[in-house]
Amino acid sequence: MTTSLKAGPASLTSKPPEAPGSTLSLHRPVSRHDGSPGVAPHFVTAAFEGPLELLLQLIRANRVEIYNIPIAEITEQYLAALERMEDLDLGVAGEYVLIAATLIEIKSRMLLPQPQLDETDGDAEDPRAELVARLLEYQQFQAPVETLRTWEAERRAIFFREAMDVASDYMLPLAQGEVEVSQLFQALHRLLSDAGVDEAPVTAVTPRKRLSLRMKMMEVVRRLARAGESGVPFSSLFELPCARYEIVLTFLALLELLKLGKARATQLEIHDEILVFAYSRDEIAGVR
Amino acid sequence: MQAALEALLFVSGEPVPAADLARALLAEEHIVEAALRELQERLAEQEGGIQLLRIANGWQLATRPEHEEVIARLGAKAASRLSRPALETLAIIAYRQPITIPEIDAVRGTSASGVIKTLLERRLIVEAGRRPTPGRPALYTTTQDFLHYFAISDLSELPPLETSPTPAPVPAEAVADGRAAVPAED
Amino acid sequence: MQAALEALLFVSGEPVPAADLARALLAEEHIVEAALRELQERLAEQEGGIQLLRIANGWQLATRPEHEEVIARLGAKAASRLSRPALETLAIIAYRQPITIPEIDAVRGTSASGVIKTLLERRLIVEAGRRPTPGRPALYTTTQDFLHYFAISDLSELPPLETSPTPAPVPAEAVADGRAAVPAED
Repeated sequence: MTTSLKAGPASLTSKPPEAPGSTLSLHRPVSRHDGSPGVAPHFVTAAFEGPLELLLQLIRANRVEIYNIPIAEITEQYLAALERMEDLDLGVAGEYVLIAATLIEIKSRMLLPQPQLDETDGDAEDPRAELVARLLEYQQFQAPVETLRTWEAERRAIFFREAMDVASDYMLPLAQGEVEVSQLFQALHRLLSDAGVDEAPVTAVTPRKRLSLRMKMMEVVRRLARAGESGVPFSSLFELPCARYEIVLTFLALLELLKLGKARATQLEIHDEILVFAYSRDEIAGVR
Repeated sequence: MQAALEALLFVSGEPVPAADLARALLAEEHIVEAALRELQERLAEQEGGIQLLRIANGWQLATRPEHEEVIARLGAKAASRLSRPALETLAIIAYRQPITIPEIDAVRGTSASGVIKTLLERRLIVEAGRRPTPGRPALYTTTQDFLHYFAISDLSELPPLETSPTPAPVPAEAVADGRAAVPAED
Repeated sequence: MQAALEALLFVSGEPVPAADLARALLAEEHIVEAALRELQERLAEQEGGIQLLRIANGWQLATRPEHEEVIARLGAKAASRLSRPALETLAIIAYRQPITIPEIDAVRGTSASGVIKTLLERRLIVEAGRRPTPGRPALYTTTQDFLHYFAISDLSELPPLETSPTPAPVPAEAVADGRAAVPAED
């Protein structure tokens, strides 16, 4: 950005104040204090980040407390910064004018003789209080911004790798209706309702799911093998709560294992728990 | 277990929660957590090319920062840095989420809508419902990608805000001081 | 040099020729070759999760074979999630169906054909006729499985789009048609 400034007074008349409550106009001439430390061009840069940022920078540059803003001084510097933005043809957005109007209003209220102190009267408040509260609220995010900036820089120094494609070797379509499934279906229904899933999709989901079915089958076979003679209760094959997809996948894996004769299921009574057994430990390797 | 963990983390291109690793390893989560910490230490001591980070609610391998330059020379691309208004908006969302655009604007004193678009595109924030007030303004929250972008594990790592988050009423003494100071002005 | 090599190989997902590594390291190729062999030995002795392979005229880090099973178990979970491009493409199809690949590409600004293949394989979308325009491009719609995957009962449950970008919003009948086309799935 160029730092050369046009000479001569500029005015903000092209941007009328937008504050509806303000009776003050920005036509009010602003005395230029050339060389004043508060209006160096770098505040114009700061101003791009918003009117509150500009105000905070002016307050910092003047080494004054937010709680105790020398309002006349700051107002003057603020308006001068806005003028320079205009001079540089940067345009001054409405929100800057809004804060300018607020500043001017506060300044004029502070110049007025203080009304008689009356505790029932709202006028007892410092005219700057609201602006101070806003500045404080805004300011508290400045430290986190610096933290984020540091983290961003640190993070940019490290690199991650893309996921490797490990999902290529499973396509195991299940032919529909080849296995007698009615009892298992009931069990699945129970399971789905336990998982808080509506029952409708069960039939619709069964045909041909194939994602990572082989892996699920390996997992189930391994569990069955570990359980040995005692078998695995059907419902404990599912770790609830889990995604419907997991349930369906496990279910399909079991169906496929039954079909391939690598597992068998028994049930004594119609509503009893189904027990699932591995047919043989030697079969584990055969799944792949 | 450490070796298997390293292999698992190597193939996955995103942070993996310890629970997922435990499931893959058929091991208990606290054992996996301990092994992860050991692996993290081993890699740190070794000062090799990679490190193990706790990031975005999971664990992920990454290069060590001292290799940045070399990697950049190989042609790794990095996303552009966030502007200050973007960082500021992001900070406000991070601390106040879920939050609406008008609420963000009120804090910043300037319009955030352009910045919001950038943050949404970069998936650092998402829309998460709407406030049930007139106009039903959209609510925004930070994402997993936000955590990942700043390489932190969760939001609790953000530094505490220094002053109270709600617009603090100006302390009585300050107001009094302020008034006392008035005559000193021009 | 070994550490930097490890970092370089870590970030690149494909075999890297020694010459490229040498360029990134500003070192001579025979020195890099020697360092690569040392790294290879170190990784082998360490019996960690990864190994250094010399393949296709390049060098690449890979997991050691003994971890295959564990990785497969983790992969089972990862595979059940859709990648971001896949989700994006799916969202476009869901809201704009029936839609052709060129139309999807136009919205995303990048080629969707690889992603389309994945979505077809996972039966989240199906081909449903062709557009009667030159080239007769295939039209895609979402399926029943799509609804299940997202646990919604019909397309009307998709959250409404906020703005209406260039392609006109799908008229209700078109959506209905799209749904009607689903039973065509084998």
